Amino acid sequence: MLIFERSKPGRVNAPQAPLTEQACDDIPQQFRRKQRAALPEVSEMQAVRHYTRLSQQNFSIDTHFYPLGSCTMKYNPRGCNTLSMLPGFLQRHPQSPANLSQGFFACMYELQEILKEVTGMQAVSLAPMAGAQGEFAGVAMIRAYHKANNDEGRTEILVPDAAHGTNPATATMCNYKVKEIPTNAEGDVDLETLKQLVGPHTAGIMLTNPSTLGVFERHIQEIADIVHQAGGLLYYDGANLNAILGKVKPGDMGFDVIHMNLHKTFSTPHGGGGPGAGPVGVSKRLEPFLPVPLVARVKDEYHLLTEKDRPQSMGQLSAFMGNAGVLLRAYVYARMLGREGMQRVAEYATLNANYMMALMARAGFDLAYPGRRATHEFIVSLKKQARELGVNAMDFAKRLLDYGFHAPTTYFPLLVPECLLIEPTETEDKTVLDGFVEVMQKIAEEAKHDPEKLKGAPYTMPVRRLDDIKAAKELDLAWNG
Amino acid sequence: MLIFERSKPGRVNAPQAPLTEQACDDIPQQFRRKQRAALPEVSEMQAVRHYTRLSQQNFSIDTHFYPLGSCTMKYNPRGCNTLSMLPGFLQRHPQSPANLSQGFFACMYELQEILKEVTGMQAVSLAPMAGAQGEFAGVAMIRAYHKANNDEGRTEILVPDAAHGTNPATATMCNYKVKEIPTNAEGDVDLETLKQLVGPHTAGIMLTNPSTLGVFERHIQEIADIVHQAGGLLYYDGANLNAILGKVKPGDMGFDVIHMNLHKTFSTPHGGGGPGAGPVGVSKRLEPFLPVPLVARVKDEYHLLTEKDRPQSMGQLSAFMGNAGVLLRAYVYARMLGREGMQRVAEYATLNANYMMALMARAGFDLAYPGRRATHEFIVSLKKQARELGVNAMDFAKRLLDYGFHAPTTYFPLLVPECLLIEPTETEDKTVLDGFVEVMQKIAEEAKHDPEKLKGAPYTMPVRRLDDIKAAKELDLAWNG
Amino acid sequence: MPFIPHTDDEVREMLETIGVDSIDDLFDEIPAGLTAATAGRIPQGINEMEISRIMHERAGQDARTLCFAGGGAYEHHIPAAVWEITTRGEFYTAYTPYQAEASQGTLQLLYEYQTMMTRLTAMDISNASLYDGASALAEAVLMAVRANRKSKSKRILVPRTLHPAYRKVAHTIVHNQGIVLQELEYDPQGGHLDPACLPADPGDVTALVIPQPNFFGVLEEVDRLTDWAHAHNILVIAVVNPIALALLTPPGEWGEKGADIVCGEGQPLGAPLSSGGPYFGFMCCRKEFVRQMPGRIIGRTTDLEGKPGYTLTLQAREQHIRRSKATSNICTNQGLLVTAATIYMALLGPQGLERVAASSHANTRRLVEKLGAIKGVSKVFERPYFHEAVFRFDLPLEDILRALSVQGIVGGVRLTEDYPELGNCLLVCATETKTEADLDTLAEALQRISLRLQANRCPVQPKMA
Amino acid sequence: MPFIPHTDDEVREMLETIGVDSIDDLFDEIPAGLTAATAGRIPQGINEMEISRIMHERAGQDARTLCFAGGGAYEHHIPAAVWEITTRGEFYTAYTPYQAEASQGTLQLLYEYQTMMTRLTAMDISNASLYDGASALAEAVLMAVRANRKSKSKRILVPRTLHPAYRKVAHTIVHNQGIVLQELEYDPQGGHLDPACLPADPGDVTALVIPQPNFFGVLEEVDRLTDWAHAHNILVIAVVNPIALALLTPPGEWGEKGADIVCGEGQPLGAPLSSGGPYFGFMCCRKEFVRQMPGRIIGRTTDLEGKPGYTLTLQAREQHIRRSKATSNICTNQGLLVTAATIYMALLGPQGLERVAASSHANTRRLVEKLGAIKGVSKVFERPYFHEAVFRFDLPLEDILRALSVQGIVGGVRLTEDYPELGNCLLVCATETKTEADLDTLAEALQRISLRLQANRCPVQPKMA
Ligand SMILES: Cc1ncc(COP(=O)(O)O)c(C=O)c1O
Ligand SMILES: Cc1ncc(COP(=O)(O)O)c(C=O)c1O
Repeated sequence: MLIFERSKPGRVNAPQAPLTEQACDDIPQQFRRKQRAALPEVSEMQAVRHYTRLSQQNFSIDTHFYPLGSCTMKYNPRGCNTLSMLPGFLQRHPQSPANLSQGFFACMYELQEILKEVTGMQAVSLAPMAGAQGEFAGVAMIRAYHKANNDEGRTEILVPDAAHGTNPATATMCNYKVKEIPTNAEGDVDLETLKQLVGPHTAGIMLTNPSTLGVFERHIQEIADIVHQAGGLLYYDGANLNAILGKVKPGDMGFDVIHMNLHKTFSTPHGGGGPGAGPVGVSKRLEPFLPVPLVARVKDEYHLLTEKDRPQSMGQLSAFMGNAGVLLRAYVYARMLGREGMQRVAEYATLNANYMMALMARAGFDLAYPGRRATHEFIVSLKKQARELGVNAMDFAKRLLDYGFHAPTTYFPLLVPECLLIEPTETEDKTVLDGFVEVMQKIAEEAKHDPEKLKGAPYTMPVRRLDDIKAAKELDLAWNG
Repeated sequence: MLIFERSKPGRVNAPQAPLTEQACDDIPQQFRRKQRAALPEVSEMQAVRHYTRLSQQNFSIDTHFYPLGSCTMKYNPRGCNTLSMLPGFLQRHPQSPANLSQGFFACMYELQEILKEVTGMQAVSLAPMAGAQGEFAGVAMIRAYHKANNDEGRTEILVPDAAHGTNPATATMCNYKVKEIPTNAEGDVDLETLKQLVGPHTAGIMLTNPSTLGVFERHIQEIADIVHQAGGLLYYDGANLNAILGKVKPGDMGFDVIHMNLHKTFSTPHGGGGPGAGPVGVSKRLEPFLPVPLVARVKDEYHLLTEKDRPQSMGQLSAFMGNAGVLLRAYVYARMLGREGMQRVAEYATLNANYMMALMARAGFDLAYPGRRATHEFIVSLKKQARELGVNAMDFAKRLLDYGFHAPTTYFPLLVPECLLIEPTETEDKTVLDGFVEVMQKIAEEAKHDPEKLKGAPYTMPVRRLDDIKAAKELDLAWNG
Repeated sequence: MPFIPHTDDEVREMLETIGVDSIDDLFDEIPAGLTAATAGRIPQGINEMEISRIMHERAGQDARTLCFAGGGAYEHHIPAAVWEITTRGEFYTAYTPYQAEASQGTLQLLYEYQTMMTRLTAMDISNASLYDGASALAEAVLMAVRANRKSKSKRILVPRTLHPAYRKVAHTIVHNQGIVLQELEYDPQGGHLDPACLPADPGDVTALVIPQPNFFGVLEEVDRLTDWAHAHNILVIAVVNPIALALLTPPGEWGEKGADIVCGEGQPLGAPLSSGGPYFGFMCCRKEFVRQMPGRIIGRTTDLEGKPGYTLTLQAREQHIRRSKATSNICTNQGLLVTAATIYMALLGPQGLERVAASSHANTRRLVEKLGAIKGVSKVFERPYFHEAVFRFDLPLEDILRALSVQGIVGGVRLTEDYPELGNCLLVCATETKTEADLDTLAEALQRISLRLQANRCPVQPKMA
Repeated sequence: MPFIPHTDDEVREMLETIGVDSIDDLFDEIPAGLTAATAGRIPQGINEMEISRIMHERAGQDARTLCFAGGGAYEHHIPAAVWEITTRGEFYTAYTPYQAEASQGTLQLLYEYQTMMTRLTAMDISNASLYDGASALAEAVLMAVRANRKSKSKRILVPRTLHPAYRKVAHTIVHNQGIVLQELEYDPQGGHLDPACLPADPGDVTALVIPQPNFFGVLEEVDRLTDWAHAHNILVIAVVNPIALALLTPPGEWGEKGADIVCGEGQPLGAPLSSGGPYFGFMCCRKEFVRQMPGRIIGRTTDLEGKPGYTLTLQAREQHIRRSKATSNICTNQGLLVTAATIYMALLGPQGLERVAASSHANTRRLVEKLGAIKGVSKVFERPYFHEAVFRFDLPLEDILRALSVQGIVGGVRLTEDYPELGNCLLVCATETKTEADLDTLAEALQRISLRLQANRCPVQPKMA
């Protein structure tokens, strides 16, 4: 039932409305709304009950194992939420003067420093509001750099075919042409093709390392050399930073610019879609182009650097300073981990993934890259099952829900047919991983004996399998009841 | 699965433990624990996930209609929680000096004043921690009063047979003998018997008005006269205050002492069993006996009155000053309602109950007191269904759960066979009440055609019907896995 | 209308269905003289925004103190997860789990709580909470009177080292039934109940109350006291701090046979100081006394299909069934606090709890050293203690505490009223929440204040000679 | 180990299963030179208690200000229920609802949100959020370029009355694609874009951006501007404040045909000020442009049994399907803020929202009167406005703001940098959260400060004659 179906005309939730009506007769009639917007008219309890019950229809980290590859669904410490929601932080206006902002600025400054250190970059801006915006900032900086060097013939960005969709989409937004680089059978970038594609048109390359295939790009240093020698820059998509946090620094690999998804590696919550934060880090030569604002410290006082201080900045990305509340959460998390804790993140995320990969292989599932180590995630292909039994990755995914596990990422990356990209994260314990593999085995059995069972799944969710095609064909995007 | 079953030896939730181990070698070995207590060893996420999922197995006001008679399950405004949990309130030590307590004391003082005014009593103490403790305080004050008057031959307390179990139990705790007074066919106290029972042994009478039968005691003034003339005092069980809040004052009815269940009428949450708060109000003559502490105001400063200031006090009921956090919630609620709002509580609670009663009668259910107005609750008897169809009140109750409604109170009061005591409260809207009656009708149909269906209910809860007899016979009160 | 969802149309329809003209008609059975109530002195209703402002201001008034008071209420770090989960609507707004099938969340949690408490105390049985530590002791006394069939005296021995408020509350609640709490003096050096001073033949005594640690923070000779009591058919009621139990011998292992009834204040397990409540009282006992236990108890059983589930059990002890013969009048308890405590214990685990206890104790030890170095301040008792200690001040305590409070410091709990014989004494506690800097803040403030008071007290007097 | 549940035994078993000796072996494919990273400058880990202390202190440093700044971020009362529900684990820790059947909570809520936004704006379609108001405008510009098939110019008219940061952000994001934002001057008396000044023949223009109210709080002639644009095949992008829409004509009803694309900052709907984020950008459009819409969209559909349900739809617009040809690169959006906004709107309802708007405006009007009475302070623009107004100060604004801040008052948003031609100007806003006393506090503080500055400025000069 929709909230609108609970609405009754004339109902007012009095405790939430200012008590007196105000005439506003100074606003001429021509500017005034003729009719009230048909928002729901419900009591406070109706709203609370409605949304509390809706919430219960979700899977989430706080209720389920959620091994969604590339998404790093790890535990979001409750302390990060509570401490970022302290009244002093919530009430601060973005334009508050610096003398009323030192507490907040201190957190932001220290977060910049932590991110610099753990990534091995020269400078960090916290401005981007998600990974994709970080990518935008990064590629726009590459563009600004070439422009500043009067090197504007560089019109292409190289992107491996395994890359996340935001990479090519971002390149386009920055007006670059996208050149795809194929992946070889072992999951590494095809170096020969790379060498052919690279050249004076190359503005840069966008790489995810470990890649979205769940393997570490072994020739990263060679790639860096090839691209750099051609005059291009290297962009690091930090979505998979969890795999190497505190162990390997993108700066050491030769990257010029990186973004980090704090809502992955730094455990800020995904919130059913967002918000996130996508800080960018850069090497020395890109520093002048960083997005503003930045937090600077002079003696023991903090202040913001804006366009005025940073004339070459690629610009401002939000009305104020990005997703501050998310940054606070990441700061709290980073301080709780500390330097040793970060390294452990990478280690145990990797341990969990390799352990699950070993179990899955034993259970008879085909690995996409059986000869390789898993990083923090790995890929299983259900091509065989699809061919032999007529059940596909989606059927497995839906059936998993019935067993109380969120499905892994399906059909991404596109390279591997019928793939499941599985990322357990470091915060899950062995029992859960064992349980998941057992259930996968059970489903594989079901697929053999009763494939229709899988096709009809899920059975225990609030709805049965939804008709996506109808949704796109008979568009119903707003209630008109 | 129990939290203990998720435990693994050696697991530590590091962010919640002080970082360093301390030797404490000054505490001699003879006093020391030999072995750690076998508490669960789980990660923070395991605990969060476990208890989040457990919570989802509950019905609650925030998720379900909960028409539990005598319990006043109304909406618990979220603002009351948020505002009572502000750091300044949570951090205050109960022994903080008065100059660091003025904010908190102000709330308590004003709450005392509000409760005095809305009940028409002379003075109020916030000390009791629940209704039953309020009852204890009240009856102990009656005892102290008679003692102060050297009138110690009064050894009996009169209690109507419809009374809540806490009434006779309380009388016993105060060393009184309990005399039961029968209820007449119309739900009023049997005046003739009362007159016979009352006498020089009578210390007082405990009355609930409206009574637990869902009717207002019409002869209350006569009862008051009878008891007072015999030298007894009148105790008002305020569990049903919601029915008359702001409309009728117990003080005006002639009561000498009352308790209020703030967790009912003042909408503090029930918390799955508590905490509550049971402030007591008294007439002039009982004022010296009030439990301590009390909050007093001198000029614009607040301070606590203790036994020293109140030598005749019946005493102290808790180590400090009762359920302060609950009192804060009630204060916030009372301020939001204001005087008009309180009256409306009684009016709409009564409207809802009478409306449901009318619907239930139309739907063919037998009312316990068909000739009477409902107060804020009313009783349906399923005696007929039990006799004719072999399904009882418990079967109806369990089946209701399957339809998404919490059951009304069953088998209380004990007077009415196969009873359902239904209290909708003022915060539910008509659609919900209509829905409930419809479902009751549906169940009545099921009872006719498929009584086994009811006997087997519920079907959709986390467990099927539980074996209470086994629970009591084969006691398993702690996990020994 | 605040929290009332009715529209005018609905009210009209509902009145029609009932068959009356107005809501007021529904009150027509109430004698006319009674319904004319007004409540003019109650302020008009305000909205959430306005009350928010008031509450923020008032909370702000009392906030940000540095607190060294304990005395039965202790400031421990509470993991954020505890109250974020505890206040979820499903826990926060549920009733007592009378419909077990629709309350498995609360019921299973309570069963887990009972298990944790039995393990912490090394007892067989735990109930699902009482109001607070003090009233729990009162219930324990009543229970002992029921349980000790060999004793007819209703005489309970209570050492003066027990929390004074506990003694008062117990008296308030039990004295009407002719139960006598007989106080036992403490050893002035040790600050404990000296077992050597116990009578060889105590006569008919129902129970002995043993606090551990006692109100002064001092550790009692629990083994010897327990054995002495049992030797004389006296039941032992232990009053313990649950955090301390992470380090100290659990009452179930005191002496030869262990304590019979255990109770205490649950606050240290996840409840904020919150001006003294809501907290919760816990109570555990030996198996043979389970039917004398007051309060709710949850049992594990099975459903129609044999699946395990949880339900209220042994309700025949309770007021709603047994009425005037119930073990107690308690009905509403402190369920939500138990929810917090259960989550707290799960989050801390055995090792975490032990570290909290040890770290609190270590901080207090450091504080003892620092304060001991101040002139005019001396530690009073010499026996082993846990995380709390008594100091005597040469200067007037009231002035010192007032001066501290002006700096936002709550210096401790004053003992003068309840223990006049001790003189100017203060009970001081530093839990794991205190840093070295905090300890120094208190020590330095005391030093400064002492010097100032000293100076004021003996104004430089013109030398006569 | 913080947030890592592994016991030593488990690690051993797992390594055995994998067939390696140590965790380090799992990193053996990484070139050796790379794995030697250290991060020595990152502080050691601390526990929740310790970071709590730090955060409480820092939050305390910036707390308890009285804020009259608006300028795109407004302090409204947020019902307690909003964030208590929004931060429930099931909303807070869920991912983007890719598995629709396991995400009906989020999906239905988003569908309700979309419905609310279409009703508030009187548009056909809403997406499920963008990052913030400024970046939403950038996306709207890109969308207009895609949608306006009749225009080839990529020329967008942007009045200078639009929020300066929005102009900057839009430029940052769109300029690489050769899109030009051409600024239009405002009327210096009215503080608005005067429709009379628009060219009769603007040439090939892709879109006109119309803010309502504009950055100065002034109301634009939205009907005439919209009709002018449409007459020249120019798409209209409305930038609106959602709270203002409770009072003002919704963009879907501007002029003859209504705006084409609507976007804005969602913060006023339930998001705390929170230093500028996370907020959310909303975007609505006419039905015919739905396939040009960036960001996620939720559709209602049915399941295998015909029961209604909700799912992500039109994903072919998005980067994960369309890659380099997507309508935008956006992936993660601001879902949790939309959750809060949806609950906020449900709790307020149409009448509540109207009262918030009206009461904010009434407060600002009162403030305008009070400030207008101060010497050296004058209101700058004369046209109708909504809940925000520009004041010019005779004295140096910087000094005034500094003096206010020392008293914990955030006086407003300085316009000097972005509008140097206006001189010493401040944008001031008083929402419904301000009491009469608050308004007086500001007015009196300004009065006092002015007098003092005045005095300092003209030190009593010794009269020469
Ligand atoms: C590999 C990769 N790159 C980029 C992104 C985009 O990040 P965001 O969703 O924060 O915009 C993601 C996240 O989904 C990702 O997995
Ligand atoms: C009529 C009546 N009296 C007394 C009580 C006891 O109140 P409490 O549960 O707060 O102790 C109740 C509550 O259950 C009740 O309904």
